[in-house]
Amino acid sequence: MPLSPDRLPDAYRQMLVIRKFEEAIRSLYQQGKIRGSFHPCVGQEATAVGGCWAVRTDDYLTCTYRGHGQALAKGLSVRAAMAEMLGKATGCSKGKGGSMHFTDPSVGLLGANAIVAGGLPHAAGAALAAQLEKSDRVALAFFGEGAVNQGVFFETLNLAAIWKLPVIFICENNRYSEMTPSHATTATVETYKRGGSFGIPASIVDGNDVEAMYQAVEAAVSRARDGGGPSYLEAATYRLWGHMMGDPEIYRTKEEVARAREVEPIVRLSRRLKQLGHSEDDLARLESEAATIIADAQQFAEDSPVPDPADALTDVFA
Amino acid sequence: MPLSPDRLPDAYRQMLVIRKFEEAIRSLYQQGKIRGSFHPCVGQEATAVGGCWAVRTDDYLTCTYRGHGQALAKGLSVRAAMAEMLGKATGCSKGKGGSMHFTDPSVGLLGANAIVAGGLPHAAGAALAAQLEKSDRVALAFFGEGAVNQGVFFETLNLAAIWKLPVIFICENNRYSEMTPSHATTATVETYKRGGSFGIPASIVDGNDVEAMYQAVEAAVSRARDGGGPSYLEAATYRLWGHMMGDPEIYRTKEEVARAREVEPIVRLSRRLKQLGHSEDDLARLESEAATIIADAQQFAEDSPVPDPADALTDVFA
Amino acid sequence: MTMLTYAQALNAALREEMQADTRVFLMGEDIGHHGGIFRVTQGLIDIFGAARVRDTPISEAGFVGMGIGAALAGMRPVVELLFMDFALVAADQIVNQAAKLRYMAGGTVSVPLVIRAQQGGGRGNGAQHSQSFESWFAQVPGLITLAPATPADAKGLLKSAIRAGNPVVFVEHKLLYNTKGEVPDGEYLTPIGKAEVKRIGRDVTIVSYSRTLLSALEAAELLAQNGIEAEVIDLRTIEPLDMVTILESIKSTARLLVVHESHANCGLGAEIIARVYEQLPNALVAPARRLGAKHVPIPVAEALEHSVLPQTADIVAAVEAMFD
Amino acid sequence: MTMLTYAQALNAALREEMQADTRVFLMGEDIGHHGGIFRVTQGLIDIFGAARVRDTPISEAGFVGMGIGAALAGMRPVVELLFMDFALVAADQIVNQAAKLRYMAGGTVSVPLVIRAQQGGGRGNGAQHSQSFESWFAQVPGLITLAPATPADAKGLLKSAIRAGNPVVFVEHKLLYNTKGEVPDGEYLTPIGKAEVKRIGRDVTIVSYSRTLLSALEAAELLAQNGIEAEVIDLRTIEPLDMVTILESIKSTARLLVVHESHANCGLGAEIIARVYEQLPNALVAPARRLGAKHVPIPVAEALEHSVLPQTADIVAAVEAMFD
Ligand SMILES: Cc1ncc(C[n+]2csc(CCOP(=O)(O)OP(=O)(O)O)c2C)c(N)n1
Ligand SMILES: Cc1ncc(C[n+]2csc(CCOP(=O)(O)OP(=O)(O)O)c2C)c(N)n1
Ligand SMILES: [Mg+2]
Ligand SMILES: [Mg+2]
Repeated sequence: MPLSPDRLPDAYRQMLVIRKFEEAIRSLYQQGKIRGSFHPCVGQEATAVGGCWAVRTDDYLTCTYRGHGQALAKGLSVRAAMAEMLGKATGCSKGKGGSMHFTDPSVGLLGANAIVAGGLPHAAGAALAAQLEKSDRVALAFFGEGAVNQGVFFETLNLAAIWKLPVIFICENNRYSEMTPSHATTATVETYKRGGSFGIPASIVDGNDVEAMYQAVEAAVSRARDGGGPSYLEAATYRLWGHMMGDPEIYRTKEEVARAREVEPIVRLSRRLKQLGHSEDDLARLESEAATIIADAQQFAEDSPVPDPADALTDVFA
Repeated sequence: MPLSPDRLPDAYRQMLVIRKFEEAIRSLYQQGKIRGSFHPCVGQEATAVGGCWAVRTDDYLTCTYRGHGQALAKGLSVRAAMAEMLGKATGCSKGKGGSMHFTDPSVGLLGANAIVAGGLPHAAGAALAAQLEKSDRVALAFFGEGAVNQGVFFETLNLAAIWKLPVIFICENNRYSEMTPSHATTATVETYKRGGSFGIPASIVDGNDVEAMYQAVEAAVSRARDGGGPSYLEAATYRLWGHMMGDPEIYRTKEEVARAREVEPIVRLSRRLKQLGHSEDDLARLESEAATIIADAQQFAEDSPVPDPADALTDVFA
Repeated sequence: MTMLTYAQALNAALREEMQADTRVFLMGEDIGHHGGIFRVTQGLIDIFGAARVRDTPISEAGFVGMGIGAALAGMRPVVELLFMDFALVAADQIVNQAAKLRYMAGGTVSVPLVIRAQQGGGRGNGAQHSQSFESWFAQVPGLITLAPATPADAKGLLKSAIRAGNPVVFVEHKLLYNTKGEVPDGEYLTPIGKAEVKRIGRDVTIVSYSRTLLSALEAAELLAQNGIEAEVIDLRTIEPLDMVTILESIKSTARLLVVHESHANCGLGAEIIARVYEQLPNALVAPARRLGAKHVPIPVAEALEHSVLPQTADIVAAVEAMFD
Repeated sequence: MTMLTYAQALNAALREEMQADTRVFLMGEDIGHHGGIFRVTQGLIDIFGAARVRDTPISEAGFVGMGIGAALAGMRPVVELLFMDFALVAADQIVNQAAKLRYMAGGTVSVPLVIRAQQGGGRGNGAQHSQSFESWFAQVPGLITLAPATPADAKGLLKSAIRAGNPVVFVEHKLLYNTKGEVPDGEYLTPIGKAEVKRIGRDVTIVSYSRTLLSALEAAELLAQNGIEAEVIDLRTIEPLDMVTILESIKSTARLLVVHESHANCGLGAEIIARVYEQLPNALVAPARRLGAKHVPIPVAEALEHSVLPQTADIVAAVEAMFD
């Protein structure tokens, strides 16, 4: 089932919220207000929105340190996310998890993970729980193409395949693993073929096209809900910014990045919306709505208190 | 290049040495003279001899706890192996390693491993050493079909593929992983397809036919020596005894085992030798030669001293 | 009360908890149709079916990780590693994931996962099948580590572990499975974090757990023949550590020996000794001692393995040295 | 002597050893063209080429295992883990394989492999990127563990590690890379197993290493202002432990504090304290103390992380408490 055209303006706003969230973080980072890691997902907003909008709030999601987009698209509060980035007590993890570990079980977000491929078995395990409970929930596991060389990736695919688990493996292939082009480290650059080698329905999709992304994930999700087992989707996309703050980006040319900007998801969707008859004003309004959401979240985060040092000792055990 | 027919009698004797080695261990075990683990390779002698005879003494080998056959076929002293089983100071590991860790670098045996798939990267690493030193050495990595679900198996295949390493991955598919039939735990029972998914030349061979085994490994080895990179061979075979001593074998029928005995490698080779005109007496002579080798080794082992407890503290560091 | 082996007691605990709570299910190698290499899960697949007693591939990282995911989703998985040594291929999932996910989420999720495995030496299984990891897990915040020595505690602690609502590493010992003991029938819980005085004595406190507890009790009888009355404490829980029981005991005995099979270096014995000197600096009349495996991998040959692992005679000697 | 950063000193050690011995080669993520996330391998690919400076996939178990295999075959590999936390995905290869293969082979093979990684907190990298594992590796027989605190020892110990002929875990600290210091030019080896007295003092012995050594030295200056003269020992080698230097020092100071960033529980501090009471039971006039990370995962927010990791002020307070 395709993403109905009348939801496209909302998708556009959601993608802009993600983009502006990362832009706000970058400037806060540059102001020294954020410590630790920050792995921006700028350029990958369509995989997040297309993928996460194709499931319900009570479906499960695991993602990576680059998963701000997926977390927000799944429903994580922008305020709680922004506060977490600033290490505030009001953050989604009370300042304990930071940029790489956004979590909110109330929207099915079981956790972003800072270990490459570390979250894949968690998604498969949540899918197993759904299967055992005979619910129709599914789980999405987002990961980068560098994860396809990590052992637990394969172990999880095999387990999901033999147990026909309702889990969708979504590989965001943004062409680079940190500063190394993935073709240099991966025997089969078309990572979806690895999914296929376990007998899992596997295909590649244009990850910069939010509608294509939605449709592909939606198809996999309904197959999973009907007991059809796991699917593997490789979403072709591109990381417009560096791997992290301070990445000199010596591994790619400015031209390559410039070309990528012409086909990046937000530009693409704005063109599409105009084709559908939405005016410049409509788009500008959506953009300012997104800006307002981010400004509000930033205000909330900056006004929030830092955690009490004593709280460092809580939340270890239930 | 095929195994020349005039070496077949030697191959027959070698396979009988392996068979009788395991039989001797079993009775010593039953007499309580052996403690710890014992994973017999009875029924898998052709993979060992066909595989290990296709390489040179200075080529590398890693195998598993079920690797007595490969170790002996590669040239490990039968006396040292038997003494190791009895925990004697004259054992190949001075009694420190036992049944699961036969090692002898003088014949290229870098070590048997008790961690499933644990030895695969060692073989690939030795192959990398050969590549860096520009020698024409190759490495063989033997493992069971259960290992194809362990993460490091995949990681090693990918690394060997991208670096075109002279390593031959030999999967002995004996149909069972401990007490579980492998098809129940493995999405793709034809494990060689997993090798193929990394772009590694991969095929399946009759692991109970020593000539077929030799020829397949020899072809992979010469490709590797010529810089053609890794190969993956799945050797179809069968474990005639239990996984270990005391295995109740409830997971298979007596009929299944009986059928397997009709096509087991030693029976097969004896038929072949007769076709080639060798007499019953010839075969009997080869068998008694094998028996003598084992009897001598057992005598040596039984007569050897147990290690001095103080030696427990040596051999940790070079 | 019923006389059960340690393995049967574990089996009873699993059966009772699976009956009481449909969220409890099992994953591991050969635990289903075969009933487990050590018979701990014997018969459970017949009662609860293959969906709740799941034979896995040889993918420890994968199925431990899936246990975490299922726990995050509200289930109560119990995963079995055939040998504790294999925790190393799943170490990321145990240490980086199970132990930390709740904390990194600010307490918004929990990981009610039990990881069972047998460990230790004494059978000549070699360096990759004989290790003891409880002192490693004790270093990891976010893990509860349990190590019962008796059939009764095997049952009582496993039931408590399954209900703990947190990640638990449940340490069994390969040499204990066939040991017999009286086990309370039905609902019986051993409290987590509570040590037990197994033998009362006035002269020296011997702290141990798991397999070496039996050696400690043996040693205590031998020492008694020489007029030394040892108090023997079974720690049962490795982390959180019950220092109260230990300190109470040494207040009267003034001597302390800790015995375990994990290597001495940075082991639990060192930790207990450090805490004792921090918390009761002047309680001891003789220097505290600990016995652990010597600092070499575990060898196979009997004479070698015997000399590397702490033996009853070593315990006797260490205690007697405190009275010279 | 040249003024170098810790990262530059490591780079010099690698360059010199690769020049001197063609068997030395490097594997790791982004170490080649990018020169390493922390610039330690910068420029080496230009000198030695991509065959000896190898960018790897994200397959730590695989390439650590291949380092073992290459070492078994006579090479001298140096593998880099981006963060020590990732040792957990390679734990089997490090603990079950590298540490044990020689022993299990009765000494017939050796594993001259160096595993480098930076560890520790202080940058808000979170619980999966801030751990300190030296106290874990100290539990593992067969591993040599080194943890230099200064640029000079970074160079001298790394050169010694590469020549050690045995498996070495080489512990760097993310906060040390940019610290500067005088480094002897050319051939300069810091001996393995030898601690160094960094500051002489009569009143208390502070034992530390890696990043916390700097806090210990800072604390010593502050304590001096209150008339407490601390002797500060830089362990440099975690295992084998140089007890001689420690015992010598406490013979004169009669007070001991051990400081490290790994968690206190079953940590190196506990080990040192246990050995001190075993080997010099009556040397101390105040109870020995140790400071390590609190028993929780490492949080991100500054106030939280600060309170979990041992700080200079904590060291000062702990020492002053010994004089009450
Ligand atoms: C097991 C492990 N190894 C290494 C790292 C360090 N690391 C963090 S991100 C990254 C690159 C991952 O690339 P990819 O999977 O393509 O995801 P992307 O960053 O492109 O989204 C690496 C190597 C890690 N976090 N975990
Ligand atoms: C990492 C790991 N997990 C589990 C085991 C326990 N184990 C020993 S042998 C074995 C079965 C292996 O089956 P397969 O690979 O087919 O080899 P086979 O025994 O049939 O030769 C298992 C699970 C182990 N040794 N290592
Ligand atoms: Mg990528
Ligand atoms: Mg098998």
